[in-house]
Amino acid sequence: MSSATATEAESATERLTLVEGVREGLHTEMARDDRVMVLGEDVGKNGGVFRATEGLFEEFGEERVVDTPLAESGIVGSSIGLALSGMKPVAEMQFMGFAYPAFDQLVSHAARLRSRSHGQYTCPMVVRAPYGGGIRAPEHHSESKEAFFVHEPGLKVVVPSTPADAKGLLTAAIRDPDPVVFLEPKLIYRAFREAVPRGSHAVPLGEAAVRREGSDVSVFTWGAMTRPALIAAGNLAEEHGVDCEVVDVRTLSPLDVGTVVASFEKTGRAAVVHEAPKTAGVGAEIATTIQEEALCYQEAPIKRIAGFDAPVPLHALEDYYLPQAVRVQDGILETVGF
Amino acid sequence: MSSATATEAESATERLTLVEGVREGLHTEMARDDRVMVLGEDVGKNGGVFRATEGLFEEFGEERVVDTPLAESGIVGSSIGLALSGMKPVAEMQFMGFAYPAFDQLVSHAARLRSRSHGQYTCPMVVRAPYGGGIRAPEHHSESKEAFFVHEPGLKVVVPSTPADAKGLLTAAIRDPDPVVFLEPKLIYRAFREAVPRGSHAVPLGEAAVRREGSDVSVFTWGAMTRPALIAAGNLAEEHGVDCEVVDVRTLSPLDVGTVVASFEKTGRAAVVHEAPKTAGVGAEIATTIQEEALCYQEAPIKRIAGFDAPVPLHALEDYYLPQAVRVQDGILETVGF
Amino acid sequence: MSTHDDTDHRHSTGATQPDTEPIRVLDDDGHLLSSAEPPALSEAELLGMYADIKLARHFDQRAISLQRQGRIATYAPMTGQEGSQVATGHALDDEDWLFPTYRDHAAKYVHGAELGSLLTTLRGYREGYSDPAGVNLLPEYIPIATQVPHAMGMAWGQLLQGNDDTAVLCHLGDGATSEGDFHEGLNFAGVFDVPAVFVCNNNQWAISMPRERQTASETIAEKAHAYGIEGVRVDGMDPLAVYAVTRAAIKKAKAPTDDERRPTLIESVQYRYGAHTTADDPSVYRDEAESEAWRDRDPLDRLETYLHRTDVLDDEREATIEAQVEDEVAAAIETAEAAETSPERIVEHVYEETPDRLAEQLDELNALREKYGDDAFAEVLG
Amino acid sequence: MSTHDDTDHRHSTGATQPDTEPIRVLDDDGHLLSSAEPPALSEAELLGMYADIKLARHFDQRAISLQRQGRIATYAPMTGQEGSQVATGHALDDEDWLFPTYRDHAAKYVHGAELGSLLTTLRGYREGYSDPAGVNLLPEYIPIATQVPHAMGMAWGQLLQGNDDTAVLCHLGDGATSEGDFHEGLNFAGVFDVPAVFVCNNNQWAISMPRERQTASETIAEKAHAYGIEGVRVDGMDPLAVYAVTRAAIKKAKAPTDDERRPTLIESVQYRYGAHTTADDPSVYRDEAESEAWRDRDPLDRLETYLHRTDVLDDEREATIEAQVEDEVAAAIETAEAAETSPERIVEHVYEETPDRLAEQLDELNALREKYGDDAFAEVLG
Ligand SMILES: Cc1ncc(C[n+]2csc(CCOP(=O)(O)OP(=O)(O)O)c2C)c(N)n1
Ligand SMILES: Cc1ncc(C[n+]2csc(CCOP(=O)(O)OP(=O)(O)O)c2C)c(N)n1
Ligand SMILES: [Mg+2]
Ligand SMILES: [Mg+2]
Repeated sequence: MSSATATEAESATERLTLVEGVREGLHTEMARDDRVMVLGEDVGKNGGVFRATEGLFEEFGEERVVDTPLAESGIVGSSIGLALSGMKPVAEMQFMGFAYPAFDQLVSHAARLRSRSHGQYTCPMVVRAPYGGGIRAPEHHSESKEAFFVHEPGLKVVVPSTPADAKGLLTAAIRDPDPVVFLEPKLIYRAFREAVPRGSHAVPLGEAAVRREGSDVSVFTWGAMTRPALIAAGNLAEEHGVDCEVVDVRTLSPLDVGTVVASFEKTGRAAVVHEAPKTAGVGAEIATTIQEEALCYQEAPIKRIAGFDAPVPLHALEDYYLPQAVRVQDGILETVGF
Repeated sequence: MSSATATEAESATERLTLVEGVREGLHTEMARDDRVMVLGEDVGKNGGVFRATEGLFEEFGEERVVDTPLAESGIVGSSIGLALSGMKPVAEMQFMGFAYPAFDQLVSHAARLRSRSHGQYTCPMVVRAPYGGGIRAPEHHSESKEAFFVHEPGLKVVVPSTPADAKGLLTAAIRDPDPVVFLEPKLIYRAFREAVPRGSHAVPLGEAAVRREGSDVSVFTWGAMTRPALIAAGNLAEEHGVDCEVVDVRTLSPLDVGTVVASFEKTGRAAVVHEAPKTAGVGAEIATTIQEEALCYQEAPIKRIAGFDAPVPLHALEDYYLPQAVRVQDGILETVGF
Repeated sequence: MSTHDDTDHRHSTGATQPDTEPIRVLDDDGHLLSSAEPPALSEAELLGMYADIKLARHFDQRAISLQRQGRIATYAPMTGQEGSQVATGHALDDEDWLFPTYRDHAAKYVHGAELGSLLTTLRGYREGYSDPAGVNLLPEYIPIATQVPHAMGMAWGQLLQGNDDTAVLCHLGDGATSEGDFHEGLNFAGVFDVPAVFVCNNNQWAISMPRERQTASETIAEKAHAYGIEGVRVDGMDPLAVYAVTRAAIKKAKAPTDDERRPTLIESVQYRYGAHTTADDPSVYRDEAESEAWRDRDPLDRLETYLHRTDVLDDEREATIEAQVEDEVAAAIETAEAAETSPERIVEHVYEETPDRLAEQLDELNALREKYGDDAFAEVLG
Repeated sequence: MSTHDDTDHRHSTGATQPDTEPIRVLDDDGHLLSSAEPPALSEAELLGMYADIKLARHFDQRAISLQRQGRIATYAPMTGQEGSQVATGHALDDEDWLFPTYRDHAAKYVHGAELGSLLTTLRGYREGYSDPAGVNLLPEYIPIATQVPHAMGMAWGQLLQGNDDTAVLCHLGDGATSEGDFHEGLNFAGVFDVPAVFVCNNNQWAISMPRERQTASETIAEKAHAYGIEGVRVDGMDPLAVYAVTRAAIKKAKAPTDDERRPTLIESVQYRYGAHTTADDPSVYRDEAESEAWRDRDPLDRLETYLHRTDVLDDEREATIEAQVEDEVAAAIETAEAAETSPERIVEHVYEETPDRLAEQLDELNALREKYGDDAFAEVLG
């Protein structure tokens, strides 16, 4: 064992990418609770098309890391049955855009098993999916329709934006007594590393994180878009003396209304940044909530900086589709200059 | 022929219920264009579980009014193929809550055939579904998740609230070159009759209708909720001297931003009423659009009067779940009193 | 192109034909078939099955009339099908799990659900879902075929947790076989070889759609081959045959021999005598004469005849059972009509912990109830 | 319970076994099998098929290297499978419709797509979808199995419009057979008896999932029975056999005899030599030695041998074809690399008429491009 490794092993953290954080979250929980199992397409020997489940098959065996037939409704539907039986399934949808065949199982069943049975049965399960654009993937591979799941009561919806949160929120999701849709921003799967606590590490669901404090304008965002938001915030501070507060919403359902509203009450201005189409996206929910709760503080329209109301284009144009730092920056300036 | 019938036959209108308006729309378009066909579960001999397709099987035959196997993805998927082949399919989902198995076909394909093929192919089809609560139906039969479809670019989403609109908007939907999700408020399928033009009658998509002019507050709603909204408006005028403008949005996608914003600029206050869960519903989109376009006119928070963030309860409690006139009224008063 | 026409013929898999004759133990009149032996059931067990079928039939009549009187909501009748339901229920061990549809009232009852609870649910009270502890029974499924992957997953979970003594029985209709979830669930069941028995209650109709137009395959049982599992066809109006076939399938699911696979698809051939639900009028789409032939093979009549002929039943016992059945249903109706609910239920059990926003929505509602009274909520259309 | 164990055995439909041997015309070395006759193809047609397979193989190599150089995005190779693709393409009449997957480059080309367009799309330019008029070809399908109901509907539409001369060919993979849409589409095809041929390119793998774990049924062809349609298994690395079987299926689809049903499910047994896509590394999950046995039955080699032995092909003709193929692919690359696109494309063809809000979104983007320059849009992560 090299000395570097020895040091690392002793330290309380390790430097991981976001996708490694996911993997570590799975690993830690599987080691801790043998009811936790992983299932999906190519999650076993292949370790997942993004390597999120790498090594788990070898370590936990084919009964707990299961390659399934190619059928998303079957995956989510059988996970519901597994959850009923006492297991804690973590199902992977290979890409968020391929979760739609399982939509009925998610909204009609996973979300409602508890309420349908008047609390007799519960459905503790996680449905993970790589999500969002920006990696030059083929058609249908760049969806970010978190709003579909946020609109369904009974589901929780979580999007991590950092390696530590990927591990910590996934841990909390696995331990949660209710079904969680866990969307992983694949654009930043490997974009950077940060120190992630070793061993058990849970970050509570339902709490937004203020990534940058500021006083002039609040930027609400999540997932991969936290990056351009922070870049824009940096530029705006330097170039325009605008002090942005950047709030990583993290849990989209249930929404941390307290943190969102508190930030807005401080700044009186806001932008929401998301990749999904603007119309009827989660940005609308956040803006509406703010005007419901804090209209008296509002000094400018809340700006939505979002994907087009169009399908994500083929990869040659996707950088024009996604909110770029430049769009975020310009949008914030519009808000500030109102 | 009785004299009453003779008179009716001569007049330019006939008094129909909403579901009869739907049926008349189908009938007129099928008679006019033999590419129009109807397919779905129990739409043939049985005439549909709500009788919306009654008599069509007898008149147009089993090739144009087709009972399909029990498979919603198959119905929508084969309709896409039919549309590609030159037919104009009108597919019925027996209830909106049973459209979820077809969700992938709707959002990944119907919505995108035109854009995926760079305009080479189009998908002119209508997917009809009875929707909403209030009729004491069993579990899963009372869904009103229009927001799911509004968030998907490429789809149009239409909800009629009157018999004449049911016929007219359905006619326009059938003639539309793009896929339309046509949601029929079954609570008011037979609630009242009104004069509906005979023969060809199209009401353009994309245009909201002001059902009651008013100057104090705008109420935006659609479908079955137009009734409690109008009742509330009447009561408020009488009892509180509050003059409501009631706007029936009718086409939820694309939204008639012009009419919505113009109404708000006049009143400066608004409520949105819908049955669907409040969070991430279409109410959020309307409220956000208003604050984007007309913040300077805004005198009070836009009030959402909506379903609970919970599944629709079994029928014994559904009247507490749905926005009632009393809730609408109280909500409007809150807005006005802000 | 003459060659491959020949080749086609030789190699096409289109030629194989499954045996389509359903398994029977009793003939149409309730006489033991010479080719069959009755299943090994004690007199008490046979009488129990008989009493349950009697109860199911009586319950069905009462429920239909309660619906007509507006005392319960839409109801899906089961007359003609209750023999099969009761038999599958009796084939289960207590620890087995049952996944029922909206029509499987009798199967649920046999597996431990209380009649009063069933009726409470039909009144629209979620409180009806309160099965006694240890009753392994899901709420009835309305979205067609969606229970199939759940049942598969539940069975898989038993296997993974080493519960060799627990199997899963999943009911579905003939219409359900057209849904993607049927396919995906059965394919998973075959691949993971789970202890699940899928009983397709082929009652010849899916609302107005006759079985022949639901699928072009000759039988439903043969669909099992597409999943590498066993398919069996049974006379669904012969309770003894259904019992035998289901019991064998449950046993095989738990302890297959080396060359057996655990899952089975049972096609139970039966007929829906009545309407699809109380909201349906079958005279619009089917010739009621068709049902006559099926009524001649009525499961209750056949079992009754058999039990009389084998001296398990006599008129006195029959009368006692009849009286018990009526009492039990009457008591259940009383229980259900005494049940109460409250708008608070809307926000309960959505999550383990009710989110603030949802709690606030309830507060808003309660404030309005306080202010305007519950009468103001009576009718949406005012 | 001895009785129904017997009964089970007698009546169970589990006993039927389809013939699983795939149809072949050529042996592994490209010799005509004594039992077979070659399909009635002219020399020109045979040479055309050969040239197309050559082109497909060359295209595949070039596309893989273009991807490595970053000149196109993720690419799904087809080497080993192009014989079957080309053969099914040749089996179509011009008016027939083709529903391809992301791997069916060669089938598309044979049916009329331009190579330059295929590559333009792979560059991420929607402009690549501009097939010449009259080429009845859908854009490739990525969401697995979703094309199956579309193909069914397209075929149904032909029938409803009285187009007796038009059939539909739908490609899908072995993995696709697990999806609900496969089931629903094939069941509809059986019920409505439409002129559709479904070709399952069973290349033994769905990314890392081997065929045996995809489904417990012995063959894919036998799944056809569940839908009351014909299932055929063919050696997918024998282009002549695939041609013969597909051509017969297309003819039957258009003009079935009285006892035939129009739809066919063809299982074309083949092997994916390479990676699933250029983003995949098969050495992680499969033993590359496995492919050797398959490579011994290479479709190009076999056809080449056959054509040489029957004097349809000689070395000179081979060299000419080789040169033509290289020129054609090189020209296509040039065409694709000359293609241009523009951000305006994002909002085009979402609807026939672009909604105001979407038009405004484009205006906003264009204003930003004007203000900050296109370079500012180069990287989302700055
Ligand atoms: C996904 C879905 N689609 C449609 C319906 C409406 N529906 C309720 S019952 C029924 C027919 C079911 O037929 P079958 O499976 O044969 O069961 P049966 O009612 O005959 O017992 C239909 C279409 C539904 N409940 N779920
Ligand atoms: C609905 C859906 N789920 C998952 C995927 C991801 N995916 C792409 S290709 C593939 C495997 C397909 O296997 P098969 O059908 O055998 O076709 P092949 O790639 O072997 O040609 C998967 C899982 C997808 N594209 N669509
Ligand atoms: Mg049925
Ligand atoms: Mg494959």
